[in-house]
Amino acid sequence: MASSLPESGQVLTNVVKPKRKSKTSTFFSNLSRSWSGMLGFLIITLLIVISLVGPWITPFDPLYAEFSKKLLPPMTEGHLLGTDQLGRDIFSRILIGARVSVIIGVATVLIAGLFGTIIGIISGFFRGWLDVVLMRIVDVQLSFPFILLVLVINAIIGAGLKNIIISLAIGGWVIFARVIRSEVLALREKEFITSCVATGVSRFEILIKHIVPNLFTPIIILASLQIGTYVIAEASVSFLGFGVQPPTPAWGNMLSEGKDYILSSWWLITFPGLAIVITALGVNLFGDWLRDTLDPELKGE
Amino acid sequence: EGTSSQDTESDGTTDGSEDTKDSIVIGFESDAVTLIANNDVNYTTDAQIRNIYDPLIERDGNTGEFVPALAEKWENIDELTWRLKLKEGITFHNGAEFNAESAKFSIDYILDEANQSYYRSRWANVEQVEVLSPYEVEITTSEPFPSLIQRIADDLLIMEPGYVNEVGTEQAAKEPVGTGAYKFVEWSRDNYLKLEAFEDYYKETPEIKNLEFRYIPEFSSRMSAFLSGEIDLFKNIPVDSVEEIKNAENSKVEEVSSSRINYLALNTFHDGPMQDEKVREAINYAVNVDELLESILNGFGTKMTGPLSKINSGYTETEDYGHDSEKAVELLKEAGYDPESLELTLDTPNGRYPMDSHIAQGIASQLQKIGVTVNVQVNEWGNHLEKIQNREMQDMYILGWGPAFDAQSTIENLFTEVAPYSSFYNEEIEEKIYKTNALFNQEERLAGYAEIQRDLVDKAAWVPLWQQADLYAVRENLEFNPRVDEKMQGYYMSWE
Amino acid sequence: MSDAILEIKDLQIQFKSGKETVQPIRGVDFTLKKGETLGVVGESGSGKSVTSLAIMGLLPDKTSEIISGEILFNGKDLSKLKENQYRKIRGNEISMIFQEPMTSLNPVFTIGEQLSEPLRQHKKMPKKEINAAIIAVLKQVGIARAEQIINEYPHQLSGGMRQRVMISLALLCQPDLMIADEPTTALDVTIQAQILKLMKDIKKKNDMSLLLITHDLGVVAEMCDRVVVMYAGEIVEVAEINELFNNPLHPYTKGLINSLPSKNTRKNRLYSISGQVPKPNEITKGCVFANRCPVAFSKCFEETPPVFGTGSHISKCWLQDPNEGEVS
Amino acid sequence: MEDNVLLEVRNLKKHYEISQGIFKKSLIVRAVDDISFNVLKGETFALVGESGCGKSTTGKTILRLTDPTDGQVVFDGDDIANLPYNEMRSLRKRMQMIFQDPYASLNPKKTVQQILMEPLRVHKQFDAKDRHQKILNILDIVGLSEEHLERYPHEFSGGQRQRIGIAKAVILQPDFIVADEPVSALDVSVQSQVINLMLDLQKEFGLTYLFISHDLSVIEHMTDRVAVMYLGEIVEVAETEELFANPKHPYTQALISAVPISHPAEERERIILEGDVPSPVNPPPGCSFHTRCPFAMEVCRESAPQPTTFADGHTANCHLYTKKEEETKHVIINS
Amino acid sequence: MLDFVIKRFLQVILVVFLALTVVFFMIRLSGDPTTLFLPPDAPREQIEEYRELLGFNRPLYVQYGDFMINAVQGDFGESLRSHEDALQIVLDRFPATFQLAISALIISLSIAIPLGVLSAYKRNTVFDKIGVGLTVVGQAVPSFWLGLILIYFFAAQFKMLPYGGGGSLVHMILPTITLAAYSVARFTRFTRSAMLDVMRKDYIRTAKSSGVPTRRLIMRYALRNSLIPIITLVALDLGVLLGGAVITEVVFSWPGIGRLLMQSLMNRDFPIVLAGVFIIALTYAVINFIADVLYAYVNPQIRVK
Ligand SMILES: Nc1ncnc2c1ncn2[C@@H]1O[C@H](COP(=O)(O)OP(=O)(O)OP(=O)(O)O)[C@@H](O)[C@H]1O
Ligand SMILES: Nc1ncnc2c1ncn2[C@@H]1O[C@H](COP(=O)(O)OP(=O)(O)OP(=O)(O)O)[C@@H](O)[C@H]1O
Ligand SMILES: [Mg+2]
Ligand SMILES: [Mg+2]
Repeated sequence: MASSLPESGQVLTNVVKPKRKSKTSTFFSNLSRSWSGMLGFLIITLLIVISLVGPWITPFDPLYAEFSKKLLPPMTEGHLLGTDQLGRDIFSRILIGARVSVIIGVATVLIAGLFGTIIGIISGFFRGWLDVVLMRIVDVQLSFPFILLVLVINAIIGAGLKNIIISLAIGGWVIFARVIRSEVLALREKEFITSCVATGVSRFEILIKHIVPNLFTPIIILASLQIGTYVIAEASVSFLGFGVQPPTPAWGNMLSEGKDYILSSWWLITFPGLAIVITALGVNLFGDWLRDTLDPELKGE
Repeated sequence: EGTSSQDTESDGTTDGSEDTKDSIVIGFESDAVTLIANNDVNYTTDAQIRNIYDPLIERDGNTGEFVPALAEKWENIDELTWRLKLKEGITFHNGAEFNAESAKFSIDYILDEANQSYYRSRWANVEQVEVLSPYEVEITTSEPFPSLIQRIADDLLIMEPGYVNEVGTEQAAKEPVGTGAYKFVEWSRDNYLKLEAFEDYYKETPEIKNLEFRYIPEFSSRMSAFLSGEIDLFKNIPVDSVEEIKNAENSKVEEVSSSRINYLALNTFHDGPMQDEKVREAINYAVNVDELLESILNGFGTKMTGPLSKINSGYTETEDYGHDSEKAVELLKEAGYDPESLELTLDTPNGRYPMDSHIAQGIASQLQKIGVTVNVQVNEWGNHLEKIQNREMQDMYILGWGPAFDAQSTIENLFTEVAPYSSFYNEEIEEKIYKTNALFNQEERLAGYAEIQRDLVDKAAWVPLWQQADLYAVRENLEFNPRVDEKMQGYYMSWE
Repeated sequence: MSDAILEIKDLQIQFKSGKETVQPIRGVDFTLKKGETLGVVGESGSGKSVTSLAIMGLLPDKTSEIISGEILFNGKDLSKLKENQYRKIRGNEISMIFQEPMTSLNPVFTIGEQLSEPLRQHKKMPKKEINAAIIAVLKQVGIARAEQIINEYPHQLSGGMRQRVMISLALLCQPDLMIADEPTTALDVTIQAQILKLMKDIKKKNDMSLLLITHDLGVVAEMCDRVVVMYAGEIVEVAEINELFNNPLHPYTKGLINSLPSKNTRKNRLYSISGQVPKPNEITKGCVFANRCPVAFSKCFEETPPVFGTGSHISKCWLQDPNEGEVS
Repeated sequence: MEDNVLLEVRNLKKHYEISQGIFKKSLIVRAVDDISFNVLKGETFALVGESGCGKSTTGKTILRLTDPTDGQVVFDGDDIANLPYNEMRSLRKRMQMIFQDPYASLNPKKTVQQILMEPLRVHKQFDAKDRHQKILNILDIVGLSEEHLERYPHEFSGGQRQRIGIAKAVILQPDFIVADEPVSALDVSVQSQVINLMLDLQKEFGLTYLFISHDLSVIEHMTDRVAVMYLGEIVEVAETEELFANPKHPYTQALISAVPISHPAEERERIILEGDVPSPVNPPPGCSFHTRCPFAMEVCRESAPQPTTFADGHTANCHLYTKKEEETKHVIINS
Repeated sequence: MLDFVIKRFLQVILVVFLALTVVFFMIRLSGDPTTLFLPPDAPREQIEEYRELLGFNRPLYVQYGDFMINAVQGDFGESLRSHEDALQIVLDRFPATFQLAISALIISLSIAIPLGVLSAYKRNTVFDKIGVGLTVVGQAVPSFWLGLILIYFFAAQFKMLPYGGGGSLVHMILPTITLAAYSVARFTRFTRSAMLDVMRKDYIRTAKSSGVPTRRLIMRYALRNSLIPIITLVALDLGVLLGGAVITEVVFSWPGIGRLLMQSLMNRDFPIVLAGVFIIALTYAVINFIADVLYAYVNPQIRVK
């Protein structure tokens, strides 16, 4: 059969033969080219490691109140970052607090991301009245300031780790729904989707096998950029007394508890504040880098 | 006639000259809700408007005893009837005269449902107010109401009926008129309240001519404002900042033992170990109040051993459980609990009382030492209160009570079945409480309350903690004596 | 050579992206004589646009670099000019028309505002005269409603109209040299015919030289006096237009011409060049076309051919080597 | 001739509605407005016209990639336009499409193997082992090989991608393929490779093509019959050689004359049309071409012309031919 | 244009309506505020009586219906604590919040746009890199923390500026800086990337090829194009600023809506919360509406259609 097509072998002479690198190695070689991406990645890795092994590496029990040692300044009696108003080691509490931030960031992004993505997909793929209704809801929610919304919800449903995650997720899903919907809309119009229809692939399979895999990139980018927002929002809400409640050491409530000491014992709010800044910075740097490498088009959202 | 006021009255007074300062700015954590009297049950509102309105009876700033204010004297005619004799020759800021009508009007204001006064809930037993003569009123209650005088002293402020009727309550709530030491000048919501001395004040023209309350919700901002000289006085310094203020130039700290008490409630409404007297005793032994007081409150507070504080009129000395970990463990074991596997919940508000959530964490650490695991749950105040009232609390919680000047209102509201605030209930004790409450003989009453106090300690009804210490940051040269009733009266202040 | 308006000598251009560098222009030489139309043909990626941007000095300044060569315009080496000297030439002595009329006009400025720019920059005319001049040029390119159009925005115009506006923009200062980078590729045939005719007329009237870049041999045949054939960043053949079509020397040129459908019998297989253009980073030693060349021999894979040929027809192919006896 | 017809398009219309918000009436784009033609078994039928005239829409509507507004598309006896969705899916085995943009028409997240496997899987062709063999086979035919199986589309050049697209279209051995500008995104040298491949495949499998293009020289080279579209309508249909030799409609004449010459020595009389194609949102009344037509008459402004048939199925919609006397005059001018 | 306005107006109404509905139900389901207002020793029957008086014992849908009917007439009820008109209380605070948000916006724009343009112009220079670095950090700093730090230094340590509070312009300095910090970072970044985006566009190349000098290219051409997306962002961020004002207002004792809302949430003073939500949603929707109109105005592609 092939014999009737004499050229077929020849065409190959120029085929590009790139060394096929594994995905991880391309990831790292890309990363190593951007110092800011690298920094972000290192911060995130550090954060995750800390949140995993935190309980085993804290020099002191983060919950144990040693009253006689309260408000020690940094670098005294083995307390690297000093102690708080109950004599608890701030360094240990920051280490443990990392876990809360990671849990909140990740859990919120998972819930908000999953829910928002599903809504976005439904809206974008099936269109129709459902789309109109859902997008109106999104519009409505977007017409209310995020932090205020989170605050109101949290005040209403009550404080605590679980509730702050819920309220952040309720506040956050719309962004995902918006972005994913527009991605789906764009994908729907792509020729390769038309090509699938032409092949006879069923709608369900098109959705699952062709649209969803192409959404991973925007989801990951968006998620990485949102985490920073959530971490800061959690801290803000905790600061106002609604979020994660003591004694759970979360950075936001460390700040909230320490804010009365700002004039006398600066270290109480300085270090948890720095922890938040560094985390948000790391996540943002990494997210920016991801966006720039994976999808130069998504800028500005 | 005024002695010193006339000569200072000029245009310059409002600003206050450099040398003879005659104005004062008080930092406050939040605004008054309304400026009308007898409506909002709230310390911040009351503390401020008490400079504008006067009560019939007030408390002595040092002892908390009742002293005459607008009323000259009061007597108990029978169990249901009270008669008050009012002072004469007192005028309101608008020139109107104070008399029995104003007193009746003010009480009726509370009682009139249309006004939606939240005080009415405590005045429900008052049946009617009668003007006997221009300076005499009689109050009739529907059932014996021994704490009426306390209500009159703590709740009731006198308004000018003519003014309120003329401008309406809404306007009166914005521009109040009273007989108080200060006249209203300007109110900017959430910003400041400005008052000026009332020249014709019935006692004496106040020395401080201009009184301003400024609202600063964050402590650190309040502190900055104080350190930078923008405010001269504020209440509730966190104990850890006391030293700093003491050391700051031109500043001092004033302290007073308040009538407000803090305690650790052991919830017998909840199906759990706290229903067992032995466990409650064990907790009493395990909690080291002295340590908490010393290390968390830096000693600011007065330790209590029973249900009432020393300042309470019905106080009797009770035995102190003291701190004894071994005994605590023993008692727990007797009660059938292995301390190591006992897990308790401790609820606390955050920022309502001095170091409250920290105290809770401190108690948790102390119980940890005998092996008991305590999960501290910090609640937003509204939720905390709701949980108590809905009886949804679990094992233990922290709460404060005040003003706790007299035995009846404290004990009745804390240790009966209908009152959830200690969440301790014992049928026999309750019976005693009701019996004692109904007594009119002062001595019998005191004896009754003394017995109840001992019973409550016996049954380990709660873990008494302390009387709160009220701490004030004060300008060095400001004459200011903190009051046991937490009020801040410009009238009693002066610059040295 | 005094009649040359533009002379490019051994131009080599390099791009940096990240740590990698590519060199898409690896030796471009050609001359454009006064008044002539020189065509540059080549497939996508052969470096046509980069060359034209280099002439205009519009290469991205951070990532690109002219690593060698000269661009002589009226004897002056443009590649050494400073930005503000260059500015005086752009739109004035040399002007350029771009491929995409849709994106080459600023969507938030009116046509009039955009067209007044070269006159403002180079002619210091008063406002009124500017307007009159613009309208005159717009009429010249066949826009009847010129007075209205200057107050309209680009999106209100069709593709053909926009390309006319682009042409008038290039004409405003009556440049000596006009560079047109695929001016009709984005247009339909009927519109393409309009625009090509317009350009021919205008060139004649304004006595300009024209550098016409295209990948369409038909357009070249129609418009040009001489042709430069580019392949993978190099010039492989330069010839008079008739000479090129009648007697192409380089196998690539031959291949291009022969693969035109009109050169083949209907319904039969077309002549085709196998393989595809190498990417800049795949080019190694030897002739760039060797791996697709049907007549390549060993030397082609070893050594890069120099320019062969006499006079006006030159090509870069070992087959043209007079010392090489064998011609297949 | 009738039994030879594979596809019959009758009065096909496709109107797009562009919503202008709640308060404005939405715009109707008459992308395809009442067209009819037949495609015979084994032939290559071309659609030619300027950008936006509705060529792609026609192709997509025929394959039911969008639902027609009105009209019928009869494929081998079945009216596709009204077929239930699932039956249409199984019919797709017999009708396939090749797309213009080789970059956009392949899912960037799938390997060549997955891309080619999909049609077989969807239509349950062969068992697992044979499928693999079939894929290798088809790759070989389009000039790729086994080593490419695990690669992603971005690792290929434009020409190679177009080959993959073609492989995907022919792997089910369909009867009919709509090729929407399959070569216009490709370079000249690669374009001829792809055209050759298409010609070879047609011979090999006896394919019928609906070939959409705006490149007249490609159309002249490889198609059997041509329909010329203008503004959503077909203005002329003829056999390819006849059309290029003897165009009837003034638009066709202008179109053909506008093609650049292929040799500098060639001289050609040009008909340069004035202005641009009007918007399909509100096409001009009467003959839609009259706004640009050099021969426009009064009647052209008022009524749409009906098709006039010349010899061998050559038809043109033009008022020039509805009046006999004028016909002769103008044909002479333009031939 | 008119139908655009009408459509947006309907949308505004819908937004506000839904926001109120959602908050209404959430807030009611969160609990009953009666006990908070009463003295702790209030007898039980009394609590019940007040509950009835305040209407909290009625079925939820009746309460909702009542609320909506009144709200439509601009009556959000009386504050549960002060018995004043809730809407009026909120409106009284509005100017303070708006003043803060607007001055923060003006400050951030007047810093961010020049900075972003300069950064884009000097791309990849040290200046640009420092600028980009600072903006990333700026976005990572929680505003309340920044506020506390500012108070620590400027009010407490150096005693240069007041701790906050309403009043003169001096009082606004710290809160404005705090509030503006985040938007400065965001706007700068956005302006920079919008500028870079535009600078890559074909039409900029066209302008360059007509001999337009770089300076003019940036100031006149690229900036105008970049402003279009910036306008949308500014509208969105004014909302963020209004929202962010809550925290800033608390930290700096600023007498605005945010602080009022916070207090009312804590106090469970529902009518004020709802009136506050109403005003914020309305403001936000109106701002977005203005932004849309403005967007349409500067973007000729929309204007003409
Ligand atoms: N800014 C750039 N950075 C890096 N490489 C570039 C840049 N611009 C062009 N190139 C590379 O230079 C080579 C030549 O590009 P050029 O645009 O000149 O081709 P062309 O002949 O104009 O092609 P086309 O017909 O597609 O316009 C291409 O390989 C391209 O990838
Ligand atoms: N999904 C759609 N919605 C609205 N209008 C559309 C849609 N698809 C196409 N159109 C319009 O229908 C008309 C015909 O489009 P079509 O893509 O069929 O043209 P074409 O002849 O294929 O053009 P080209 O040569 O540019 O591909 C155009 O005016 C186009 O704008
Ligand atoms: Mg190009
Ligand atoms: Mg098309």
